[in-house]
Amino acid sequence: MIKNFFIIAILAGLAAIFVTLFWDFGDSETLTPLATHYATNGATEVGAPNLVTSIVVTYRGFDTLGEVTILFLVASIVSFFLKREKVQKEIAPKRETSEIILTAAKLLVPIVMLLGVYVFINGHLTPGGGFQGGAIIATAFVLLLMANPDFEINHKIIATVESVSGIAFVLIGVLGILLAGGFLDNKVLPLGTFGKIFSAGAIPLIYSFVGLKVGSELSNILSNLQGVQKEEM
Amino acid sequence: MVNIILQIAGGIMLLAVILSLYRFFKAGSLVDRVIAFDVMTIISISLIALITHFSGRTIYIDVAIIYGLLSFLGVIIIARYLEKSL
Amino acid sequence: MEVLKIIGALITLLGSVFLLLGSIGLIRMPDVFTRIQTGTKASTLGALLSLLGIGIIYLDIAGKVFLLIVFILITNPVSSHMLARAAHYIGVKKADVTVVDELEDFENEKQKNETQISE
Amino acid sequence: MNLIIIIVLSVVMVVMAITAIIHKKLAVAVIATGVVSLMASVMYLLMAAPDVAMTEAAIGSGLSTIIFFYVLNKIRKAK
Amino acid sequence: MEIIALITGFALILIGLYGILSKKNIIKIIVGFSLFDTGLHVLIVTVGYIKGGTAPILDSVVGTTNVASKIVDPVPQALVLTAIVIGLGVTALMLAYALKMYQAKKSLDISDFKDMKW
Repeated sequence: MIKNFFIIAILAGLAAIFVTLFWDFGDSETLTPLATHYATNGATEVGAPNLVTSIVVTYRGFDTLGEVTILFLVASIVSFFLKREKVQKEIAPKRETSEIILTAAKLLVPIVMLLGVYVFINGHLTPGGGFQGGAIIATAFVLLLMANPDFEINHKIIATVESVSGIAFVLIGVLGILLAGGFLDNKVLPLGTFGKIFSAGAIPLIYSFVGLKVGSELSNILSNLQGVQKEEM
Repeated sequence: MVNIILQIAGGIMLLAVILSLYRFFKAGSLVDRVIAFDVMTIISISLIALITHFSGRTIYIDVAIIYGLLSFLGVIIIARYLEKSL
Repeated sequence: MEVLKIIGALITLLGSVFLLLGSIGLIRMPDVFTRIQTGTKASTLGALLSLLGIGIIYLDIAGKVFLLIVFILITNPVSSHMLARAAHYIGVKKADVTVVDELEDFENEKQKNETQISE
Repeated sequence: MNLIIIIVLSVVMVVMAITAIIHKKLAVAVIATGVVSLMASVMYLLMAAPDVAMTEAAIGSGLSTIIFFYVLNKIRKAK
Repeated sequence: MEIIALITGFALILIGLYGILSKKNIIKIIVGFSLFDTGLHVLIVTVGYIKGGTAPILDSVVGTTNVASKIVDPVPQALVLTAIVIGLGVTALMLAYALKMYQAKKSLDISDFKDMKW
């Protein structure tokens, strides 16, 4: 009873804070100075039509670095936690997969992979980018697992892709210090024509590596969560 | 003219969302709720296509492509969960 | 050009009507399997028509819309098939007016054959 | 029109969130969370944020539901 | 329009917090976290919305001149983009913990775990 009272008190306090903030909230008509700077100079400084991409990759590149690090830590902790013990008891018979999903998986897995690659290579032109592309690639692995429950993702390949793309991401950042203005500067490569695929300096390259890294990390988490299913407890 | 017709279409789609919400609550089993979820996903794709028109940015259709390709996976995994063969 | 746009808008309207019919069927149908069929067939047709209409209005994204239509045509039947299979497997109650259940007949047949072989 | 769409989306989201908290079955709660993510994604599109909408569609209503169901399946098996 | 979105986001935060504080089932608590996440993201994106603005992608509709008066604020969107991915990571981590806890005690009720209490 006393616990419920505390909960309601906390919620009411938060609601009161919100209402006071809400009275001061006016519809904003103009951008903040920082956003104005990004909007007016982003096209010439970075050369990417998608301003969100230019902020994520270049202006606030450290955010992306930290985010990728957090995902890497999560993947390591999950795989450490759900470590598979080699207990091979008899597994309950599963229902066989129907032919329709097998055919659909054969047809769809390459398409989904290709879509993921499209999304992160075109990240500076259209909505999308490394994170979305990585999530789509991880989903393709889920589709494979759905069609064939005994399918095992090769952990060596995943680990290799993850480490290589992570190292390449940091290396491009360091190259930015040496050749251009600072860490993760995209002017390592020439800016090119505005609005074309090979433009905006190193942004497509960086986003591709981010996409590969996120994709392999998410697949690692998923395969750990799925692999733990096979051992009988 | 085009705008008015598309607004009516949007209204009808929203009505469809509300009706499938009703089915979600008056469901006899889990499968019913999953069907309602599936229908809501499909309606959302059409709604995104309409928003493409209302906001005047054709670039939004990319979001609908991602939706159309990925949304069915959720339903498949729930189905595998239901038949106990995940 | 204007006529083409109005035609596209009308096709979208038709698609939204099909979506509404699918939702009404979701409420009116008596059991799970009929609901699956109305919720998937009518809704798929509705989504296809709405997307087609938008593709006609904006011809510059017609390629992407066509791709999306193909994706929906592939993925939607698969998901509804999986769902119907799962519902059949866990023994969801069928409506009283059900006449034919071919999957059950097939599985009974298979079981009978297997017992014959083992004997 | 945008106003009407956003009102309907808000109602659906809040109702689904309440369902996710108070419903007894865990699977229903997870599906309701998926619906909240779905509607939030359309709302981001109305808020002129297609990048965020895409991320939410791929991660919030896709991968998140998948991970939840893997764990629910594991827990059910261990019973 | 922004006001409704703000209220929705805040309602989601309150509902999620209520779930976290009052529920005993671990999975329900994680669902509450997930709702809290979604509400927070809606709130942040809505704060960055400018009336009548369009998406911050410079194509033929927006053009390259006088951009600042046409687009919405891109900074909150960039923040939310990373926050969603991190949210998925946190959810996966919590679910892995929940699975391990269930394997240890065969229970999902959080009041059964009293080993750390003194």
